[in-house]
Amino acid sequence: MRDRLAVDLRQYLEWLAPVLAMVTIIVLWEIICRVFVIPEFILPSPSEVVTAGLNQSASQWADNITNTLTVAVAGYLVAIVVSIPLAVALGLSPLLSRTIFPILVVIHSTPVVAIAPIIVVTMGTGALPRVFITFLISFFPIIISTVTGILETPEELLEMSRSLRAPRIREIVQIRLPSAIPYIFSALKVSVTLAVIGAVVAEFVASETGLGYAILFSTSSFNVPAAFANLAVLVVLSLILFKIVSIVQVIFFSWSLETTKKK
Amino acid sequence: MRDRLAVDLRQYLEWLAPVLAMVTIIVLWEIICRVFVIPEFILPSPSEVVTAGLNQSASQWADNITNTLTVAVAGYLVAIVVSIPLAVALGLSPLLSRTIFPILVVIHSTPVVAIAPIIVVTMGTGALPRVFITFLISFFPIIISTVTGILETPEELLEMSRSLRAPRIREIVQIRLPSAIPYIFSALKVSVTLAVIGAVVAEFVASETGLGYAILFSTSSFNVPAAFANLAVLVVLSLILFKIVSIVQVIFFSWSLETTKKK
Amino acid sequence: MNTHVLANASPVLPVIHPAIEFDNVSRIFGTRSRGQVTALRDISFVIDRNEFVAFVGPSGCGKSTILRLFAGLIPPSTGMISANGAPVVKPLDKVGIVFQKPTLLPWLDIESNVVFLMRHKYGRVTEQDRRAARELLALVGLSDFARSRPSELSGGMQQRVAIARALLMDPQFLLMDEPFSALDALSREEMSYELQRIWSERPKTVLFITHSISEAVLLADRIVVMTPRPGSIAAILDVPLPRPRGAHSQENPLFSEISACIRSLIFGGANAR
Amino acid sequence: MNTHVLANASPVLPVIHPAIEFDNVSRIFGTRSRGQVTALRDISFVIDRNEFVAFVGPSGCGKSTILRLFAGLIPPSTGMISANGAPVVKPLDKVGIVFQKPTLLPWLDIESNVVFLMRHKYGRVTEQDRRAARELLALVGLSDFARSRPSELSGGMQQRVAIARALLMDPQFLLMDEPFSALDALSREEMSYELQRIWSERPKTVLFITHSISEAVLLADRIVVMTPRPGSIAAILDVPLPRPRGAHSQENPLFSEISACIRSLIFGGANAR
Amino acid sequence: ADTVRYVLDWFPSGEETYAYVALKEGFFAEEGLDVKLSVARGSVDAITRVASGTADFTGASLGTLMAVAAQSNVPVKALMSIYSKPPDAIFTVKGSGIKSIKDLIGRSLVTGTFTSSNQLWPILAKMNGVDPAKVSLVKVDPNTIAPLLAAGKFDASINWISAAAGSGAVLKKAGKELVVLPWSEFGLKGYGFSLMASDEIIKERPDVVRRFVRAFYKAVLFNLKNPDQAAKDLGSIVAGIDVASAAGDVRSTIPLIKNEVSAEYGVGTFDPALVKTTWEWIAKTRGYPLDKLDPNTVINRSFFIANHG
Ligand SMILES: Nc1ncnc2c1ncn2[C@@H]1O[C@H](COP(=O)(O)OP(=O)(O)OP(=O)(O)O)[C@@H](O)[C@H]1O
Ligand SMILES: Nc1ncnc2c1ncn2[C@@H]1O[C@H](COP(=O)(O)OP(=O)(O)OP(=O)(O)O)[C@@H](O)[C@H]1O
Ligand SMILES: [Mg+2]
Ligand SMILES: [Mg+2]
Repeated sequence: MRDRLAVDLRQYLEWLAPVLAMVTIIVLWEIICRVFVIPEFILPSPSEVVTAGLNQSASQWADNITNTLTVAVAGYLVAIVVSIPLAVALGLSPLLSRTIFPILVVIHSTPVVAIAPIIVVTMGTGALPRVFITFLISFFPIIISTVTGILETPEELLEMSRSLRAPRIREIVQIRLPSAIPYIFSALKVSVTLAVIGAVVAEFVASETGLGYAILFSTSSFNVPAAFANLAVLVVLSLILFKIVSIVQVIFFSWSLETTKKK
Repeated sequence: MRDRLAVDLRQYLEWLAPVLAMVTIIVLWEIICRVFVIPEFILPSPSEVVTAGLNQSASQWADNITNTLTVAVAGYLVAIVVSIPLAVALGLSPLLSRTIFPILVVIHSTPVVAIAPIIVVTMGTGALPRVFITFLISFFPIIISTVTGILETPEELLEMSRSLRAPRIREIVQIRLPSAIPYIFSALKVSVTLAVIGAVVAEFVASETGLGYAILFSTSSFNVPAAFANLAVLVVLSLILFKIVSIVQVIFFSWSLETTKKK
Repeated sequence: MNTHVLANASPVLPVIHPAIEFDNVSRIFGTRSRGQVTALRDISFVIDRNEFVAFVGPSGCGKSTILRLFAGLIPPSTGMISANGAPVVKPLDKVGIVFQKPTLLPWLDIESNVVFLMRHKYGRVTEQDRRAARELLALVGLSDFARSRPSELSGGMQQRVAIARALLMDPQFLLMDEPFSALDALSREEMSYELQRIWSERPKTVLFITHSISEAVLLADRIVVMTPRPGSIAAILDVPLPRPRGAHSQENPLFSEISACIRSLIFGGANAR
Repeated sequence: MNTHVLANASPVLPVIHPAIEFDNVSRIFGTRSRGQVTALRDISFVIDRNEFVAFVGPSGCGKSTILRLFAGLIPPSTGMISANGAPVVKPLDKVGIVFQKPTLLPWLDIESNVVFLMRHKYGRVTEQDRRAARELLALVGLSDFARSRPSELSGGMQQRVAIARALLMDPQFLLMDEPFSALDALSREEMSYELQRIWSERPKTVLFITHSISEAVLLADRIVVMTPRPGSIAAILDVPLPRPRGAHSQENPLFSEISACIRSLIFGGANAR
Repeated sequence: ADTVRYVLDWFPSGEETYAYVALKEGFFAEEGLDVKLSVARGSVDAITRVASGTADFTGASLGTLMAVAAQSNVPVKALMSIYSKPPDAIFTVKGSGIKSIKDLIGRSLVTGTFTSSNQLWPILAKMNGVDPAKVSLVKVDPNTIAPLLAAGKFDASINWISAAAGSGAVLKKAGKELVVLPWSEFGLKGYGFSLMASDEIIKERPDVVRRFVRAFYKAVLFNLKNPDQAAKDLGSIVAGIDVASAAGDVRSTIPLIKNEVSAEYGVGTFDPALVKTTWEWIAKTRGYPLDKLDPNTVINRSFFIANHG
């Protein structure tokens, strides 16, 4: 019975702790802003941010959120769809890997701002360039991790596959990818927040809506509380997407978390 | 003998292929620029980029490279030094993990541009804020991957450790971290290019030197070839750092690549 | 030292190729600490179609290496390996292997693990395969565990899954690397009888590695006795015990005679023969 | 059914606690497919200080679970486990375990793997430890492999490393889970003798899981015979064979008598006793 | 020497020569000033840095300062006007047929995403009888505007006059000729680029401020007289400056400084009426009530004395 209570309490605490931490931070932030009279154009207090947020019309919020979310999710999905097969190809051919990897590193380390003109001139100013930019920013971790995971497949499982003369594609789909799942999800978690950043950066380069646009626009018009309001929503979006990725892993790939939970 | 030749040829090809690929891309790029008469302010041809690069004085190159490289490497090292112990703590305490992880996601998905004023105001405009920004941009993959790796440690090894009543710290250092090495290096590779991007972004928001500043400065004065020359050097820097990380893994942690190479 | 001579020496009659042939096979491993290590030196033997051959020998003498060589998983350093007369240059078709470790897939349940080889080799699993898989699970005493994950099974249970998995393939070559090592005396005996039954109902060539001398004598047509450093063949013994064999076979004086002979080969050195 | 009664029932004399005591221990595993599975039910036994006790029983009867329970790696669902009279609530100190799988660290060479438990438990390794490790490696016949990586060793060699590793700890409790399962007859016999020698030179309480009946009879003071579903104790047998034991012990009629008894317990059902 | 920090509101270019001229020509040294330069990313960033104490002086748009001041109590004051006309303009290519704001109806216009001109645009358009909805307006990264115009993807762009030389060069490479339509010719009035200082330095070191203003004023006048030398001065300090193009930029700013307004009030002064007009535009574009700010409170006229140069 007492054990039962302890377990309940523990579970309760597990949910409470993060909420408490967030609340503490926000309260501290408010107090610091008030006590040290920090000007709002440097760091607006949470209450100012909330006020600014309420000042923004619901339709504007809906617009901003929809735009950023759509681009982030689209870019993320493109990144997944492109990266995993590419990673498989790279993992299986050392020659291809040696050839393509430098190019991927080059692409990933090119700041978007530097190539914005080419992107805007060739793709226009619609959703396409933004999805593309999001993709560019978020694909890399997925490739690196998937390649690593594919190469770290236990040799004994690969030997089993080879002994069956199974076609390469089945070795990949049925053995290498499943055993790379922990790697892939670790990357998917990194990439999902990168995708959100990507969507924001894309809005910096070419857009008239979206949370990123609103942040920079508000900053440029010195409305820092409004910028923070949009930033706060952006960050919550990121948290939700991150959580969704974690939940997908728990639901569909729970075995990949087994060592974690076994007692 | 013929086998020997084949092996030599293969090794030769492994080095040649990436070089060849790069050269091909550059030549194609030059041809496209010339045939379609693409204006340099959209996409300068490689020859124009080289000319622009030669126009920049050696001391300026040295300055730009040193500045960006120092900040990127410093931020990267800080990211490693902070992230790995933090990841260990998170990996071992589900409660801490639940509490801290949302905060880390929030930090990682906050676009630097939005908080640049706070950073500049609190840290000034020296190297410190740039190192900090680089750290902010590059720490996340290391944490996520290290946590994953630590939690994916084979249960049997952990059971062995527990049976010895070894102190927690030794379980981590002697068992969990070594078995997380493939995860950690996969993240270190992602992070090193993120660190370069971080240094560049930092220069975008607060700096008067470095390759990132040069790119933005050249673009803003419509000197696109010069921007590309700096971009090219930046990208080469990224490649070199990426390669260094790979080499460190090969030299010091070769066992973590064993499944890959066993025949 | 070999008691058998190559079967295809006669050039006139239509040649019937032996199922498995090792001709002067050596295998060297490159290691980081000790340079080139010769795991097997000059191994030659011939196994006929549908023969049941057991390999016994001390730990590290190269038994598993022979299995992997024949399966085409690793190439020989020198010498020639052939299956049905054709040189083995890539993994063999129609092979079922029980590896020394169970190597189950942790993300599949036990039944799916048993049918996995089918799915992996042929790309699909018929309802018939599933039925056969369930029958095999019953045979190895794991019917209740069809939906369990490998991590929920004991060591011996995992090994039995690996056996069921290989049997489901109904292969032409069945290669088993110490398949019963984690089993208790009872399961071991039961499994031995089942294996004999399956083998007699659907004949196949069996390469059976074991460290139990009595198991080798009970099951095999012939026994290859190996010595280590470098791994080589000390002797190849015929086991002319009548089939079907069972507990009663152990009462046959031949049984103890052969056992003693192997024991003396292993314990007393090969020269004692 | 137990042949032993709790030793600490006498309240007057200074109590000498048994080394190991299981009192009505059950262990239930939660599984995803089959709900609650009772792996062990109502297990009670007592092991005296420096006693050598073997556990035999069919695969899946809960032998490894008993080992993990006693080592404090998993808690019992009900019942009480104590070591030297103190309840086991966390992993025991002074324990050396040979797990059913070798569980070597792939990133260390063999010698480092042998001294690893020392380094891991005490934080440092003395030159003396290293010397002892090399002696143990020689004892298990792996001197030449001190600098090899685990992946370069055969299955049986890996298992021998795991044995050397546990012996180096010179533990008060030595828990061995089928330590010789991957070994050939020769190594097995050699290792048995060495284990006996070590045990008589430096007495310790040994909990020895095996599926070889003869091995159990050869080594143990007492043998716990288990039955599965749910795992429970069928009988606990004394083995009053004189020590030191060796090949000659097998000629003692008691040897075959006890073996037969265990065999009948396992093969013929517990009631036959 | 007294050390002070000046922050440029944009990358060094022909429109940001003053501090460099004052350094190179020794105007700062003459006043016993040791000036440290840094570069902000836009007027708001520059004003924020001065307000937060990261810099002491900046040159930035007066309108931005007013907009900022209307939002929050920002401790920055404008000391001296430099542009007496707004720099906003329409850029188009010769042959586009666009000669006035009216001609933009039905045409496509491209602009920087976050330029303050964007908020002026609808009001200016309406003032010129143009329904802003009838002009397609696309916002992009500012660096892409000139290339887009050159590539013919748009008919016109919103830019600042000071970018004319650079944009002209880009268009020339595409075989096109730049046409500039300053908004000041279509009804937009007000002060632009101005010298500003933090309240703190004004309060703590008024003498230093006075000397700084004097030196800066000399530099502005020098710019007007010797645009080529100003560009050279800039190029001698900042690597990577195309001096010829910078000289063009300097020249294109001259009409913003020297014009009918400065003829009437003098270079550097803030006419209260024009200050009020500047605020009225800002208030209109931001939708603020006119009494949200007394525009003259952001100005401190006590340091600039017209004839001391
Ligand atoms: N990958 C490898 N690298 C280096 N040496 C190897 C490798 N695989 C096997 N060996 C060596 O080859 C020899 C034979 O190994 P093998 O696994 O065939 O033995 P085995 O007869 O199966 O032994 P066991 O009964 O213990 O399983 C051993 O000495 C081993 O060290
Ligand atoms: N983690 C687990 N989750 C669920 N069931 C488990 C778990 N571990 C063990 N079991 C079950 O407990 C029973 C006993 O397992 P245990 O490993 O103790 O058997 P064992 O006697 O060691 O068998 P073997 O000789 O095959 O190693 C088995 O039926 C097994 O399925
Ligand atoms: Mg083997
Ligand atoms: Mg077990």
